[in-house]
Amino acid sequence: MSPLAKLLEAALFASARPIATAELAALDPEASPAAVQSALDELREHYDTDGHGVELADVGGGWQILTRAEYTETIERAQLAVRPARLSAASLETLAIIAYRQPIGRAEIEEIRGVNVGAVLRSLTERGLIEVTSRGEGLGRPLLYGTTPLFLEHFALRHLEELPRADEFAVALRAEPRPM
Amino acid sequence: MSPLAKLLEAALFASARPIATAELAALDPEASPAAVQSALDELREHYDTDGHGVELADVGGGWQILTRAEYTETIERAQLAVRPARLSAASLETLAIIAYRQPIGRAEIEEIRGVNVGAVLRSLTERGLIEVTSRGEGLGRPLLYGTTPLFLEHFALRHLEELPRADEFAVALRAEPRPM
Amino acid sequence: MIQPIDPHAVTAPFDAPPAGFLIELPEYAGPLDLLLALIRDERVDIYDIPVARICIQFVARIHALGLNEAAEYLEMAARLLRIKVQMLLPRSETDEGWDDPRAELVRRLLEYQQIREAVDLLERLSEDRRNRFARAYIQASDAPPIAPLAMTLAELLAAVDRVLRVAKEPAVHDVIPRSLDVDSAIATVRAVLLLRSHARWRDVVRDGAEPWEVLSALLALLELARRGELRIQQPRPFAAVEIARESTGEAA
Repeated sequence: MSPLAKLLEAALFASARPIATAELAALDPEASPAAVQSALDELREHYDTDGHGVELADVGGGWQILTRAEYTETIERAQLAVRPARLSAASLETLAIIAYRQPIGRAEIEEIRGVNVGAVLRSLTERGLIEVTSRGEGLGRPLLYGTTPLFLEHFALRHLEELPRADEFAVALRAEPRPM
Repeated sequence: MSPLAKLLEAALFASARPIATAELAALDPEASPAAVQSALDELREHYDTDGHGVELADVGGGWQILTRAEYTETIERAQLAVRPARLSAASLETLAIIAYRQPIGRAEIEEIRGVNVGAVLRSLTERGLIEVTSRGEGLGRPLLYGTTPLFLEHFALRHLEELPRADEFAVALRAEPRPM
Repeated sequence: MIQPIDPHAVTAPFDAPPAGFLIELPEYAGPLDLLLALIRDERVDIYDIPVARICIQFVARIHALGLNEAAEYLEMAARLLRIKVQMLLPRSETDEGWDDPRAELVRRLLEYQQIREAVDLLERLSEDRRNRFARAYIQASDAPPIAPLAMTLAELLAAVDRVLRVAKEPAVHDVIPRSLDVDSAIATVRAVLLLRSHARWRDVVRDGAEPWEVLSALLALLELARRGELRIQQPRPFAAVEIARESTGEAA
């Protein structure tokens, strides 16, 4: 491929968004619009005729390199099989609060986290990591949440006491006050 | 390119992170490990000899397509992508100690560095470069830190064994002409 | 702690950083790094360090850098002085059992030097990787099915730490005085009520608002209620606060 086509390939690959032709032209001030266009054509043709798994596509006003549609489904299916989902930071934090403070009601969790946790509680319940274990005293007898046996199983813990104590962990990670 | 190489290219293109060889193999359950390896070789050779703006890198126990270094300046100047911030000297030093002495506790790191490392450990943990891997024996059962797969990615290492042995450094030190 | 040096004996050229700050010097990664630099600059043998000379240089350097508050550097200065004192103690020339008081320091310096070599290597590797970009564009895909869950204990513990830090931060950090801004909050509430006749607390206070923002909004609501521009009501205890535009009381 020509040097300009190689540069365009690298730029498209590194960019998080589609790039318009004018922006691609700005990469090399010495290249004429016609040269940029022909480098793009060269890149597209190279992908098409040389048998690549990707193609150059016009995505809403800009160019991007996309994996060919015939491979996307295979890739997604295989990725799911070997690359399991991860919990979001919000879910992990809520789960952490429940693990260390159970039984605990939604209002108390929201007080600690400062945000609404309704959706997170629902998804953690659906995942089978938490469950309603009892009801609290007081107004409206709030539902109290606790972790499930599946939670323990996930971390290969026999019982909750095997979790490191929250305070020692926090102390270990927190910068100590300087001794002066 | 062979159909398997095209499929691998499509999968590698779609991912921002390295993909483990086992994951790549899962894309085509009928392909033997040798076939996957030779398809990877084919892809790498194609990028190298056919003049591409990207290359295939062997990183962190997996494979990843990266742009070639020669285009980085240009791409960054055009504001199409930004290089990540450099790690601070304190972070690098702490990482080096953990990489060579893992699993290692905070007290031992501070002994070697001669400074408090609480804040650095927290920031490295948050960046996902280190993690608590176990707990030590002895008083308070200290948390022990080790490097993560992201550490390998960050330094484009295949595995930890790729780092030279610590005593090789010591030899280098003693081999220096003594100034007196 | 031991305070072997009067920090006011020599006037520091810069203002010393306030005590209690984490000091990270761009010049040196710590006292050992500074010491190694001195040993290189002074061209002395690491196995036969002239302690008095190096100690004086060390103290001069930390004063010059305005490091008088850095406990770790002062501790190293104290250690050097102690070694010098030990070396001055009388001993017989034939004393076979004499341990060089510098031995432990030399061991630590060598170990540290080894780490510095590793740092140089990691720096090169990281620079090399930084200069190559990974794929950044994420292709849209149709609703991906639910995958099995990956979650490590380390992740859970990191979450605990985040929670504790956020929950406890106000208690351990100095309060930054920040005056309330009721006028802006009044403007926000009016803007919301201009668009709709009913609003909720969440509409006038953003998620994650700072305490001063919450207080400003609260005072703004009370003030506007007093002026008759709106009504505030809570149908049940703990229910969301409802804010309603008072049509009769349109203020200028």
